[in-house]
Amino acid sequence: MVAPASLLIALIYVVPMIAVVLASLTDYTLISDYWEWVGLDNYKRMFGDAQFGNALRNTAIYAAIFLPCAFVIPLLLAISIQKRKQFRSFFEIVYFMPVTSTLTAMALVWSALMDSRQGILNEWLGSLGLGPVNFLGSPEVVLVSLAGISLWAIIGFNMVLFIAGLTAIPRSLYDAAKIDGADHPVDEFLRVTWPALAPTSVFVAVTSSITAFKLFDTVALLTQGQPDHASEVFLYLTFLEGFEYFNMGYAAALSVFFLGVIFVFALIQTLLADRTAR
Amino acid sequence: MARLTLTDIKKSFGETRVLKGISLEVQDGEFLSLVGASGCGKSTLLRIISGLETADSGRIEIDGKAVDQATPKARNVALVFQDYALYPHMSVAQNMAMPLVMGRLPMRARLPGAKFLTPRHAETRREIAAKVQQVAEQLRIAHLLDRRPASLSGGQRQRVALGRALVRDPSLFLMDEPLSNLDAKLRVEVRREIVELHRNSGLTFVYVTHDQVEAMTMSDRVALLQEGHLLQVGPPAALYGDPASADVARFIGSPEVNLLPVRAAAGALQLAGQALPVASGQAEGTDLMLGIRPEAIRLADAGTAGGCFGLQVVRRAVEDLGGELVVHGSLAHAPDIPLRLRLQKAPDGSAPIPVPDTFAAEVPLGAVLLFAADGQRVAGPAVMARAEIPA
Amino acid sequence: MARLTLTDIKKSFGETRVLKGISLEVQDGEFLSLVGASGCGKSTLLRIISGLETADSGRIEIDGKAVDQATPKARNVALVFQDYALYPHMSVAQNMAMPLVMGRLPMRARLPGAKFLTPRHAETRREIAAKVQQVAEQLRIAHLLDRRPASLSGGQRQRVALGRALVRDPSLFLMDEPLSNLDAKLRVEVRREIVELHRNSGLTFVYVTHDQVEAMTMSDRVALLQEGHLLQVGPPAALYGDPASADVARFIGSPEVNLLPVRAAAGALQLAGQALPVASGQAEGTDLMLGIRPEAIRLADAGTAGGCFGLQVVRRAVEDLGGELVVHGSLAHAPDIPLRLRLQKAPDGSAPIPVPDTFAAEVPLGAVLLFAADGQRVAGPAVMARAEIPA
Amino acid sequence: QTQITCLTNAGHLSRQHAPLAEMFNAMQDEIEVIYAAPAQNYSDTHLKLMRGSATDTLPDCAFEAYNQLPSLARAMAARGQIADLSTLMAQEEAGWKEANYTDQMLELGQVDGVQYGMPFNASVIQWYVNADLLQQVGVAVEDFPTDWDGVLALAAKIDALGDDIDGMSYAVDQWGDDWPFQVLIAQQGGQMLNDAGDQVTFDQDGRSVEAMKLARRIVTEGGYDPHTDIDTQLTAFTSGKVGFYANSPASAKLMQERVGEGFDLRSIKFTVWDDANGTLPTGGNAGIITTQDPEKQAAVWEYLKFLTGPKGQELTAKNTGYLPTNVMSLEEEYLGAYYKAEPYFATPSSQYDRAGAWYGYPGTQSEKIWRDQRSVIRAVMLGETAPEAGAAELKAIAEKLMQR
Amino acid sequence: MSDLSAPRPVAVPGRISAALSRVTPGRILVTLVLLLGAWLMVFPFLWMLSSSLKPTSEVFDADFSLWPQTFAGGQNYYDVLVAQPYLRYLGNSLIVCIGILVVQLATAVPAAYALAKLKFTGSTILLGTVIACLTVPINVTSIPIYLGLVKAGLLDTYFSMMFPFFVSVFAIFLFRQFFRSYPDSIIQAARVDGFSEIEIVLRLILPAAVPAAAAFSVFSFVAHWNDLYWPLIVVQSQEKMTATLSMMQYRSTFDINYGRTFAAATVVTVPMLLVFVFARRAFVRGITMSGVKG
Ligand SMILES: Nc1ncnc2c1ncn2[C@@H]1O[C@H](COP(=O)(O)OP(=O)(O)OP(=O)(O)O)[C@@H](O)[C@H]1O
Ligand SMILES: Nc1ncnc2c1ncn2[C@@H]1O[C@H](COP(=O)(O)OP(=O)(O)OP(=O)(O)O)[C@@H](O)[C@H]1O
Ligand SMILES: [Mg+2]
Ligand SMILES: [Mg+2]
Repeated sequence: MVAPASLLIALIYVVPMIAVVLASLTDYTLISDYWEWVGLDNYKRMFGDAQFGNALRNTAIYAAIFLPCAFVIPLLLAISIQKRKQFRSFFEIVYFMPVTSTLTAMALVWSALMDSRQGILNEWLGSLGLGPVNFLGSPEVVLVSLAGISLWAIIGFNMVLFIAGLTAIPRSLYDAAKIDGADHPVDEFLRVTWPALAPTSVFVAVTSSITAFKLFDTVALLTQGQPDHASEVFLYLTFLEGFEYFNMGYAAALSVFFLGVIFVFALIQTLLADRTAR
Repeated sequence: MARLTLTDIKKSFGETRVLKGISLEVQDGEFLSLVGASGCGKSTLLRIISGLETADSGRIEIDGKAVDQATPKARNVALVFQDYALYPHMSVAQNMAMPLVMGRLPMRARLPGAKFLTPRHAETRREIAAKVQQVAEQLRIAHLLDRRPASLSGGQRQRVALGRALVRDPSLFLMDEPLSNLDAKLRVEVRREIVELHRNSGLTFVYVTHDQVEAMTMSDRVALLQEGHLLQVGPPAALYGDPASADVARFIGSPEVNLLPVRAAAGALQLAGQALPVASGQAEGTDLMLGIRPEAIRLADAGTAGGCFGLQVVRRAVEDLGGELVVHGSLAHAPDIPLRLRLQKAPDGSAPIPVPDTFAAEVPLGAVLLFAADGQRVAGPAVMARAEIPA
Repeated sequence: MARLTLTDIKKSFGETRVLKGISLEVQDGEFLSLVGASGCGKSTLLRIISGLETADSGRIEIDGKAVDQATPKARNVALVFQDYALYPHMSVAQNMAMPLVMGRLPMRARLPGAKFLTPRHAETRREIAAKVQQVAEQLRIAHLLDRRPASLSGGQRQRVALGRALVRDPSLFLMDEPLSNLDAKLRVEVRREIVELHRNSGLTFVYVTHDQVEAMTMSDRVALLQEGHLLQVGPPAALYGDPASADVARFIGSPEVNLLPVRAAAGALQLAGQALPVASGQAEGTDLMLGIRPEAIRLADAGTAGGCFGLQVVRRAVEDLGGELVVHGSLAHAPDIPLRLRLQKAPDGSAPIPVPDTFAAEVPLGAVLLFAADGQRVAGPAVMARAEIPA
Repeated sequence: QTQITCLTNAGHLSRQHAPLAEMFNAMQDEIEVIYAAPAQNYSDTHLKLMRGSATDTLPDCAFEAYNQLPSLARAMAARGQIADLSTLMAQEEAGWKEANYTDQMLELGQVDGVQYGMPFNASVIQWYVNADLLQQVGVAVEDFPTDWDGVLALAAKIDALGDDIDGMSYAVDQWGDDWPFQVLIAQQGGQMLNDAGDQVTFDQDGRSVEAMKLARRIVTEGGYDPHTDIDTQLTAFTSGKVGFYANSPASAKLMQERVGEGFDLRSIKFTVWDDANGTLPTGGNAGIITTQDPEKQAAVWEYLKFLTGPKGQELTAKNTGYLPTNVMSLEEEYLGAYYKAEPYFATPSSQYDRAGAWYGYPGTQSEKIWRDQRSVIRAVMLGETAPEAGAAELKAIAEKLMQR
Repeated sequence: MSDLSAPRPVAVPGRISAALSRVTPGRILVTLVLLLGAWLMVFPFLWMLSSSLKPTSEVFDADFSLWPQTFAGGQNYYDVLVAQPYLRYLGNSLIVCIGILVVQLATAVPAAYALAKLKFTGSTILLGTVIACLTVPINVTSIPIYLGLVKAGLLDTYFSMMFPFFVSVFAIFLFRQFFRSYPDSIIQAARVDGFSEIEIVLRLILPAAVPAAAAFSVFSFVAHWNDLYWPLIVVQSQEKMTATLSMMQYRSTFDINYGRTFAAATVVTVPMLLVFVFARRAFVRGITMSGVKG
């Protein structure tokens, strides 16, 4: 039953990853057919590279902004929408819409909306007496802005997953909770919803953190790492090294290191959550 | 302490009209059993009383206060669910402690991790744990307290569900077949626990059961539900001995009452050609039903005794229940009219089974019930002859 | 058609040793009831037989072929689950049809939408539908065929679970408390359906129940499971009348058997100072238990009859079961020794209740059972006096 | 009929390519030009070609940016995948080359002295001017200052017009490549590298220090705000909030469209410090032949000749605003009349002589050098780093990474 | 008339007061917040739609208006829909997305079931691998996969456009999580009823996971519909261009036709919205888990 999937995983992930790991031990460039083994040089070089530290920090900051929101907002949305009789489908459609959007086009839209001078977002903030916010031009704000765009695009999906998880909770548990006196929303949530939602939560948490660490498209389309490396996240750095500077070996080493870190992170998350959910 | 008053409760699920107007008053401290055929709406009624379901129309009052709009919590009822509804992610102890935790600890102390932050409530927590332990011991599940429901047997789960109700101090106990998955021995024990709880607490109980013995022995009154109506509400003995209709007679008592088709004649009843010396008081020619409990029929070894009438019976099958026998037979002169007899074995265990396939039986005149063709009870001599049963 | 042989089946869940070596042979076409206290491992045993669980050790053979490694499908057993396990998204009809669909239609025809693509199987489909309809009518759920399980009452769900097994044509029927949620009347009817199915099909049944009446009336043999061992396997009457141990006697029969602590004396037994004229054949001074079934005790209105011994009883409580009474009392001269009596009411419904609080009762000598202090049955006069019961 | 597939740096349905290919296909029927699926931008094209080169899955012809041409051409030449165009040129009739191309222009397509590319698009930076704002401070477009001091003073005046008005925009610190930085060196008459191309020379005669000082003055005097992202600056200009704005003439058409009726949009020659020796780096791309099949090579050559011929360049210039690479196209019958009628589009032709080289560093790390240098320039513009220190850092970065 | 309205006088006030009692300040606040969020969600779409109807000069006007002053929608949409073989691109996108989705579901569902409900040797390793692969972005493996496809001579084929996505570890992980809470008891009943394991998945578990499966399907469909990264690598010829890739045709570094780009983006997005709106019913069609006790 797992054979087809395992075979494809091997072909699509494992073999290429092995190739990447091997490449990380070379100085391959794609430009020249000549290459040689360099051992762990690429890895050593990493720790002397200021951009490496910068990208790590940016990624961590971005994840710290993105992750909680990507989890909590959809959860709250799912809970408040799921119970609703009126407008339920309206809200579901509207919040899911961004998932269907084409990022290539949306990047143009967002760059227009986030225009720090003529942009509509600032116009709105202005009418509230706030702002203006320098969305994409300020090193302090740019990661928040990027997180906002990613959230916009992912909230609907996580929300639908949570709704699916909520639907699967047996009604009888809520009945029992009501009889037991747990009819305060907080109690209901903590005692029934949250534990019963555990598998979904694990999924959302794990995939959202991986998504956070894998941020690439918005940066490539919108800021290219600007201003001044402030939005240069890890995967973008890898892309620059590999496909702009053609330091394939070094890029491979960066990837291997980084994937290792995320993997450990994700695995711990999953196993811990699995254990507590049992 | 609560008096429960239901007035004209109606409930439909889509097309299915389940409850068609139930009015019922349960006195403070009373133990009322609710019985009825499978699917007749017993669970639905309990759910309406507890506030989990809203009736389509009608009023529910607890202690004279209308609670139709009140939440289950406000009604403060304990409910044992027929399908248990245990929290799968909690241990047995946590499952049982839930109502107490919710009732006794303030919100702050209920938050996760609050255990360590609110030492003031340690005392309450200890009390809760002690109470859970005590009830678990009563129900013989103390050794399971750390388990999750998934690893319990059917009967164990049912006891956890019951325990979750018993730890509480509600105004009203609602129990939906709480003993159905227990073995006979355990059932007797737990039954006794419940009766004792009822006696000691003085609380009001509404108890759904399909076990005749439970209904008869535990309750102050029994309410029989059928096709959305309450057929009869009264003390167990009255339902058994003085049923208001053939339906009631048929439902209460096992094996089922014998209902023989008879026709009123002058001072007698015609049973498939045989004249029985029972005065029905009905117009001649009226079709009636003669109800005879299986245990009211005895073997007539030496001719029919006085005050009795005789029947010739063909034996078809015999069930041995250990202490007694159930004989399935039919009338000798009308083989399509079945007859059930319950015969006590001799104390030494020897069976009083008549050796011939056809044998004579007799029925005391005072033991018969008379019903009209539509099932309504007909006041007849049978009623007159009944004695009150001391309890 | 299948003979089932279990050899030394053992099963533990973690620390809990549930089955400690079960060996059992069920004959082809036999109806075996499995009884035992809640949580004793009945369901586990059924699950092992069906192949859903693997035993830690031991062999299972069906018709002499070892099936330990076979899948449930290969074993071709029908299993009624104690917790129903209905398919929540399928209608009742689909739930019931599933085993047939799986068994009779080839893979191609089972694919969604295949209905219209494989007209060749229309005939089979019709047969399946007819079979489902027929079983549903037997179980009185024909009007529910289009419903989903969520909208069924507890008893209705149980009948669907039962129906799903009954539509099949398996080699072995395994039923786990299939009637526990049904009302008495329906239960009698469905019981009869099952017995008839057993008789007509000639198949082998293993039937878990905690209902004494079911176990006694339906089965060819009863197996009593306790603490991981089979205590006794035999015909129902034998378990009742000829129990191998005090545990068996205690478990079978309701109300429970009276077990009085006695000591062997010369040609008699000492019961709390009173000498009973029962020859135990045991060494003098041996502690024994005297088992008396509640229905073996009768009121001694006019002095103790011959072949009986008398007891003075204090009445404590009376339960009215309609046709009979259960009197809870204790020995007059030893108030800490309880005594249960089951008294048949007079056929006219009047209760034979002794008016004084203390009354005389008698027990036929032939009706007593004798057990050693460790619970083992002691061959004594009581056994000698037993008569075989014709069925 | 020969079919050739071309890969462009821009969408083939853009104004740059679509009309030309259509015309070429229509005017003869030996050759059919089709375009490959598009790449995203210059660097994506470069990447695609590199990948294609490594795996031998190249198209028949391609268009590659001047600054990236060296690394691509060297890699492909080593694998024998790129054609030397001089042999094909030699087969043309005598005088053809001279009639069409200046040496200066042809040099843009040469790497290590070999003619690998035919310059197709060329652009030198120019000012886009909001004549309305200029008028508000009393300056006519014709009087636009020709020296940096004047330019900065003018910017300061415009900047003072209002809070939401900026004087100028010259986003040297945000550009994706070092084209505008090279402008700052070249307009002083400097060279980025020595003639051998293996030594940094942009710091000679203090040019890089001057460049950094100028960059800082653009902020302090010109009112330019490095905190504003580049898209915001463009929009600010096209909505009339910026006095003048530096960009490629390739955007001329787009600018016009974006401004619409908003204000009086003009274009002006870029300010050059050293009027005599100052040059401006030429952006744009060259067509290269990436097939080895002689028949296809010939077909591509035909197409390239057409593209870089007078008609092709006339269309290109008119459609986009690019500087024509073909001298003949400046003649009256092609663009001459048009330029007189449309001064807004004529600015490139007035800078024809300034078109200088756009250097790429030796080795493979040009982009990386730029990304690091950009941070330094930003720090200088923000005043965080002194121009002198900044200039030194620029050199250090370049020298460090050039080696590899 | 009076017959019809007879029962109402009783029912209506009850319902109204019941409805009114549900309107609390908290609920109003929640609704307002939801509406505000909804506005933020749709606004970029409105902006895009509105821009697709505008000439370039209007797109970036500071005073944004939903309806264009000069209507250029006709030209923009004509260029996208008629002036190029848009249907062909649409078809390519459909082929690729459906192909990917079908294979993904076919491989992920059984694997997820096995991971969630079966004990088999290597299950922990497989789960670990799945999670590990989850962390691998296509950017990292693109070169080796590309080289493999070149070796196999499959560049510029539908297969090459789909291949890297044939197995979705995301889907495996998602379905595993959803399958885990399915009651074991029902699965066992199915085994006794003679279901094969694959039928258990198809007939029992998948219906229960329909909301999640539908969400994933839309997600996968949308992701590959909108994917630009991989098509840019493997698509060589115009015949194989996807709808999203076709948006790149009229863009260059210094020149971009905004109206047309947004019109194209709108046209590319609309099918996705339709897919979603139709799949939405499945999102919410959960089933009540009421087949088992306890
Ligand atoms: N998965 C499990 N993990 C641990 N213990 C289990 C598990 N399943 C069952 N048990 C234990 O095994 C024992 C036997 O369970 P089983 O379900 O067979 O009992 P049973 O005889 O069917 O009881 P009942 O009549 O209450 O249904 C019980 O004590 C139960 O707690
Ligand atoms: N959600 C529902 N939708 C439709 N019909 C329902 C629903 N819930 C219950 N019913 C029907 O209502 C009737 C009463 O159900 P209820 O559960 O109250 O029966 P019950 O008396 O408790 O039966 P049992 O003794 O079998 O548990 C049944 O016929 C059942 O099929
Ligand atoms: Mg019920
Ligand atoms: Mg069990």
